[in-house]
Amino acid sequence: GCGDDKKPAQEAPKQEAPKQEAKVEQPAAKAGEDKKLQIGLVYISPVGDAGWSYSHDQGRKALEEAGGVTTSYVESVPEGPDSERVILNMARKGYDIIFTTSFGYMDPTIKVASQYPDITFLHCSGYKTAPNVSNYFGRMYQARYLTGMVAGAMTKNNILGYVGAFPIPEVIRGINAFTLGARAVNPNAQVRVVWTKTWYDPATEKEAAKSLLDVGADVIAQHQDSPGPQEAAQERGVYSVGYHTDMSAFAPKAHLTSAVWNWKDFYLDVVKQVRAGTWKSGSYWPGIESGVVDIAPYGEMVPQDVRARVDAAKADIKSGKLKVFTGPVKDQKGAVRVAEGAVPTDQDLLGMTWFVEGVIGTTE
Amino acid sequence: MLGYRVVKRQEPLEWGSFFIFLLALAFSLSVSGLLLAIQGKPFAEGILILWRGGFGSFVALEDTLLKSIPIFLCSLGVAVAFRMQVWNIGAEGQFALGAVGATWAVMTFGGLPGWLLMPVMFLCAAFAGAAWGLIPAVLRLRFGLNEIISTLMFNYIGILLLQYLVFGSWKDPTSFGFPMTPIFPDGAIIGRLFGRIHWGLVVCVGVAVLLGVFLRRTRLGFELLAGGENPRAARYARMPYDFLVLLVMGLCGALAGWAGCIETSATLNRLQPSIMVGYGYTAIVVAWLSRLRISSIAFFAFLLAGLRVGVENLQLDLQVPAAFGGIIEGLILLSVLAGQFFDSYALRRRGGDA
Amino acid sequence: MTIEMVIPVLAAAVQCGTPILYATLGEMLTERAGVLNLGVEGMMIIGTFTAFLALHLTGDPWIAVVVAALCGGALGLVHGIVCLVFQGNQVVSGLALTIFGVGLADYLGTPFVGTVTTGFTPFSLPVLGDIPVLGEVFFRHDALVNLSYVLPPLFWLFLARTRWGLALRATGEHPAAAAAAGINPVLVRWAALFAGGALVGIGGAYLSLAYTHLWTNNMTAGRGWIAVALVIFAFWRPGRAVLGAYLFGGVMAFQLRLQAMGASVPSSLLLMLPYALTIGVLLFSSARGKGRGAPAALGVNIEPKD
Amino acid sequence: MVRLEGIGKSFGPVRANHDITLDIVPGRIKALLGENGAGKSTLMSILSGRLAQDTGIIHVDGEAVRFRSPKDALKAGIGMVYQHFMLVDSMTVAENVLLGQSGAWLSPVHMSRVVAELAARYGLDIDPAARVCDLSMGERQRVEILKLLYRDSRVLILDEPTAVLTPGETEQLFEALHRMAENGKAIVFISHKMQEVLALADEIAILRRGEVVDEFHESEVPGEAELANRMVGREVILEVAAEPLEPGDRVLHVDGLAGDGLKGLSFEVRKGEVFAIAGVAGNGQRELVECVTGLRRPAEGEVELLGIPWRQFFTKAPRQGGLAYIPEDRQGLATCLSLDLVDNFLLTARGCFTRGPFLDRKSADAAARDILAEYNVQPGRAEAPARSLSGGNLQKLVVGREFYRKPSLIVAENPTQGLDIAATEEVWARLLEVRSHAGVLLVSGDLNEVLALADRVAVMYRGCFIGLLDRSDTNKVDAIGLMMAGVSCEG
Ligand SMILES: Nc1ncnc2c1ncn2[C@@H]1O[C@H](COP(=O)(O)OP(=O)(O)OP(=O)(O)O)[C@@H](O)[C@H]1O
Ligand SMILES: Nc1ncnc2c1ncn2[C@@H]1O[C@H](COP(=O)(O)OP(=O)(O)OP(=O)(O)O)[C@@H](O)[C@H]1O
Ligand SMILES: [Mg+2]
Ligand SMILES: [Mg+2]
Repeated sequence: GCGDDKKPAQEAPKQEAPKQEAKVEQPAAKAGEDKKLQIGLVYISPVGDAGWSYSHDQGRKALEEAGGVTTSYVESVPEGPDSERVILNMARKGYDIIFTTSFGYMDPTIKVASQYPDITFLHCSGYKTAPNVSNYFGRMYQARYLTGMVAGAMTKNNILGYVGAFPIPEVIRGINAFTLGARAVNPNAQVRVVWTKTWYDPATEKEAAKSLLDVGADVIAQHQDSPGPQEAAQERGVYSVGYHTDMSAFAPKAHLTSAVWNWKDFYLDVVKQVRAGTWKSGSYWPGIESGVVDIAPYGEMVPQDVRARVDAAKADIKSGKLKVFTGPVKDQKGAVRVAEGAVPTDQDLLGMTWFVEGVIGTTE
Repeated sequence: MLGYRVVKRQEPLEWGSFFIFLLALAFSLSVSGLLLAIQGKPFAEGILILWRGGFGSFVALEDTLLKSIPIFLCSLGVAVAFRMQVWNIGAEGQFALGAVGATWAVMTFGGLPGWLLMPVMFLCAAFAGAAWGLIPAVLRLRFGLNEIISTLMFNYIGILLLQYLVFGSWKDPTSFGFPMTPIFPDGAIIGRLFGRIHWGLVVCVGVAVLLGVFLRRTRLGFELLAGGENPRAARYARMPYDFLVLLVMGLCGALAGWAGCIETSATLNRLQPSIMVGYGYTAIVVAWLSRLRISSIAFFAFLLAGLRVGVENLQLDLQVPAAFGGIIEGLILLSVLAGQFFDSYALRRRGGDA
Repeated sequence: MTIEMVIPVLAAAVQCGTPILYATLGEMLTERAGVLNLGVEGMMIIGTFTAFLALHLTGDPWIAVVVAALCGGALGLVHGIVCLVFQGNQVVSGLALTIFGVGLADYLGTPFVGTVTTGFTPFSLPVLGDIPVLGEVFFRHDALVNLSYVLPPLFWLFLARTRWGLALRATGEHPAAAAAAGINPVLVRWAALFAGGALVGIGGAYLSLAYTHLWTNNMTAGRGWIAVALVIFAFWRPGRAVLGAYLFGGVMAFQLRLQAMGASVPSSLLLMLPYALTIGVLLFSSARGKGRGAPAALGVNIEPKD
Repeated sequence: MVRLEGIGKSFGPVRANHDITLDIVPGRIKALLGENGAGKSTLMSILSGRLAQDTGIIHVDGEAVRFRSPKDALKAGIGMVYQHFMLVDSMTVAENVLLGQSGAWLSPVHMSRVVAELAARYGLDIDPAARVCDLSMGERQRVEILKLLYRDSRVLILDEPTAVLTPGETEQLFEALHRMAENGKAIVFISHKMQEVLALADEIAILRRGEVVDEFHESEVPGEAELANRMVGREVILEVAAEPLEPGDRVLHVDGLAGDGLKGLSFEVRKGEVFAIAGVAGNGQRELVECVTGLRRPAEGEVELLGIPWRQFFTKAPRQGGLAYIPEDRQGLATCLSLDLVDNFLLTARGCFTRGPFLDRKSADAAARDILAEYNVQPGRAEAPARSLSGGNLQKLVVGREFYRKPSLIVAENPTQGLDIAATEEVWARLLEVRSHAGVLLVSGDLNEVLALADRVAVMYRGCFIGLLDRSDTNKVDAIGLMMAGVSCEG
């Protein structure tokens, strides 16, 4: 179920998504076309984290540049009551579109949205929707799969290191996709995982990468906001795969590619539709075909045949021919978790808490 | 100092000290305002936005009050410990353990009716928090371990323990793998009192009254007071000093634990790592600013809660980084601390009558 | 484990331990003069940020080190204003300084997140670097690590063999006696606060100049507090500080390697190791001698002269 | 060559020095004589740069100087040995002597040699490599003097140097002082012991209430009685009617107490008597008292209070009628300075006002006010913080509080130190009065006090009783003096 561009995802979790009519917003205030839309974003971490919030903030900046809107954000908002207050505060101040960008903001978003039916809410990485609440997320695992292919092709020791932040489904899904990608080109590849329990502690994350290098890894990938692991790879003269943004600047000699977020186009599109009154509530899971997720340009060390192979896979994913988690997928113990030929639902993907075969590490 | 000399006061200032506090507050706000100005943000408007966000409207006041509940509970305990000259900076970890204790109760006895479950939750939270306070206390008494360091390390360990449980065996199977426990049953959720204010407020008032009576009216309360003033005198007067240290650490842990319990139950309705937002550290600031007067603790808890809420407003309207709140908090504490100098010293003109 | 697996851990221990070592020595210097400064974490992160900023602006890592030292020292002087001039409680002032410093660094640093610089890079010291095992562990690091090797002996020489060291120790033990001997103990404390703060600042700078080459929030991640604990563990002596810092560096490096080797211990529990070790280490040192080596006037303010 | 002119200094409401003019001449020993609190230490602290005067000028060699710190004074050749030694305990003798001196690098060998040479030159026997904390009081004093000699001080000020010395050490000190005076140093010697002053001084100045009331030169010095008169401002004959009472039950029994520097102490105290322990401070009195009052666990031997063994006595909650302790350190140990007087009263008397878990503050308040009135504590405001009371008044509060509990055993440690004569008389009278229902263990360095109050006297020296004397002993005055110096006399 990949690659549905901006149409309410049919496979979206059913239990919550009521079939709502597309709601066309036409508040009186917006009658004048030149009225600037006020857009607010709520971030879980400081935008300075160089990662998740940062990538969303890049999207926000693109909105500013495009003009016609005023944007604002609140960073470091803990999930729970604080986020509810912040969202409520934005709503009260008359914001037109509110993006909430962490899983834990889901319930507060739904709650506030029910009090402010005229405001458009978008919640990232959750599954609930409401007449004026959409959820959205990118199929980052597709990009992960491709980077895994690159890594799997480039490794000599067949050991890939993966520095993970927290063992939550989003990260686990990425690791799994990466592993599947790597093993697609190199069946002997194994992925070793180290958890740092940090999102942005460059020192610890670099050290974690080094620890992987010490056990023989020769490509370092990361689900981590700091480029610490990239540096470690470059210092040891091995390869690395970045995340969030093109991390080549941090390790030009090591950087093979990055799995990148690019919220710009999506956000611009949302704003355009809202302004035009055509925005519909639903679940948006754009994939690589939309550009929301992508891989960064290859480093020059990536040989042509690898590039060709990965590009081909990318095209297949785009066209929907290749689906990352198509069965059979076995877990670490060898048990089949996705049957031959089956494709897990988005809900399964959302709740992925097990490692596929080839990953060495725990999910705790 | 430039024609003035410093003279020790015999009697403490009464109203003067409030005046000095206001000066210190003004000073720290001015410096923070200057920092705003450095980044090209309007100075006065910034302060105004801060005020409006924290105290400027009914909803703001409600938010601030909600937020001051856990801060208040934590700082009550910290203040008592400080008064005993026990430098407990472990309220953060004790808060975490309280949340863990309460959640354990819910996960274990979830089927009990609310009127029974609630007391069990509070009991477990108090026990867990108190245990987290008592271990450093025992280490200090038995091995002379510096409690500043040990309580701080216990903060880190406590938070990791919470994470361990929530990422591990307590994770809600239906949470799509996100680190959070299942939603508590209705019986385990502290209800609303009025508006968005929950019954935690009543707990605060009750605890404050009891603690006030305890400190002012009981023999043990008196011993706490005297023991903190002069530990040597406490031993001379044959007060059970070791017991008092254990008592304050246990008390502080239990109160912080209750704060954790109330936060989990009333505002999150489940346990998740994002419950740790540094109330325990703010409590230290509040405790020192208020010097154990319970009414002052209430005041300062409200003030700093308002600051935290107000800074969000500042972020929203002026795009000031969230760290700004820490700057103001630190500056207020530093300048009030410096201002307290004038509580015990006065400046006199040199060569005057003296 | 084979020697090939141990050497990287030891080398990592040295590197992870170096920022802590600087910070520990800085705090030790301050405490030997009788001032308890719990603001290490705050001063350290200010060092991290200002070093990064200076490097970003000038491109010269040594200038960045100096800037970080000056800024760390300046924050030490803030502690001085509160405690030496205004007689504030040293414990609380230090805590406030940490809150303030962390906030300030985050606040000023926000626009610079994601910027990369160069800074120090590892190189092999001539001759020394070629020694088997030892060379790999100790002599193939960056310039700041090499600098940190000469610091503890210098520190010791200063305290034990110079008149200023004597004055500093006397101030920490008995300020009135120092004053009676013609020393200005308040001045000594100012100097110690500045110098100690400078060392702590360099410790912070290490994180953004050598350890990694970038800046984000909260980069010190509790290292400052570990330094405070290590001063106690070290009985206020520089030699043991080295031991303690490397021990911590080793544990930090080791717990990550344990994961990398595939040990199936929950990572939360492994991450507790450094903190549990802090307590263990302090327990160990208190068993060896209660409060041994603590300057007698530590934490006690010098009252203003009438 | 050094002249103090019109020196004045106040501490808050207390006028410690007022318009004092004084000359200090090389080669002469000048004694400053005065009661406790007369302002002697204050005056000399001003001269040595530790305190700043409010008014007046100091002239050195005819030039007006202003000392901002001890450093300036030391530069001008003026050095002081303080009443409470200013030595760094954890450092060696040599380090202490060379503290604050020039020369960047200090090698221990070199330092030791320099100090050893200096010590030999002035006949002050000391090991330069020893740590100060291991030294006796007499040795520490030598270190202090060496510090000044090393700095070539021309004016040496000694603040009550004999208070902590044995008679033998005192004699050694006096010899050294004479030698220094002969070498052309000016010496200022502070004391309130008449005999010493008469034995040593070339000139005497008498301070009373912060003013110089008399100055005498060698030739014109009057007798001891006259000096005392001038010092106090009225006739002083401390006479207390200490009629012996019939000794009653045994309230304290110490048997073979040892460890912590104590060597096999055995004695008992009965109701109705004052048992005094005399001796120079630092001979184990502190340890003994701490053992008896439960602040320290006896290492060896047995202590029995009111017929109950030590361990049992101190694990039970303190009761009325038990043990009362009047410590020497009334500000640091016996009171909480920032609490008010009622709270300070409650500190040890709280047991009398406990009702269940609660404290009956109302009656405590009334009782405290009664005590303030009865003992004439000034100012008598119960709400005032203890720090606003003078030492004497604080002591009266402590005494009143301890007696309020009607104890059966009272341990009093230098109870009249720092008290004026009226207060002293009052405390003495109370101690004698309380004998009717209690036994008193009096620890005192003040011979007068011991003679006036004690029924039996033990003299302590280096941790053991060197002699026991009875009230009836006729030549006890001389005997005690000798024994305090460690000379054991059979008899
Ligand atoms: N630092 C101070 N603060 C306030 N009052 C002080 C201080 N130092 C001394 N005083 C007061 O000044 C007066 C003179 O004290 P000083 O120490 O000079 O007396 P003294 O003659 O040396 O007495 P003693 O024989 O007991 O040593 C006393 O009333 C004393 O309490
Ligand atoms: N070290 C000190 N610091 C502050 N205040 C002091 C100090 N010493 C004495 N004082 C104050 O100086 C005043 C006089 O104290 P002091 O004990 O010298 O009185 P005194 O004249 O000896 O009285 P008494 O005859 O009752 O002993 C008191 O108000 C006391 O609080
Ligand atoms: Mg004196
Ligand atoms: Mg007096």
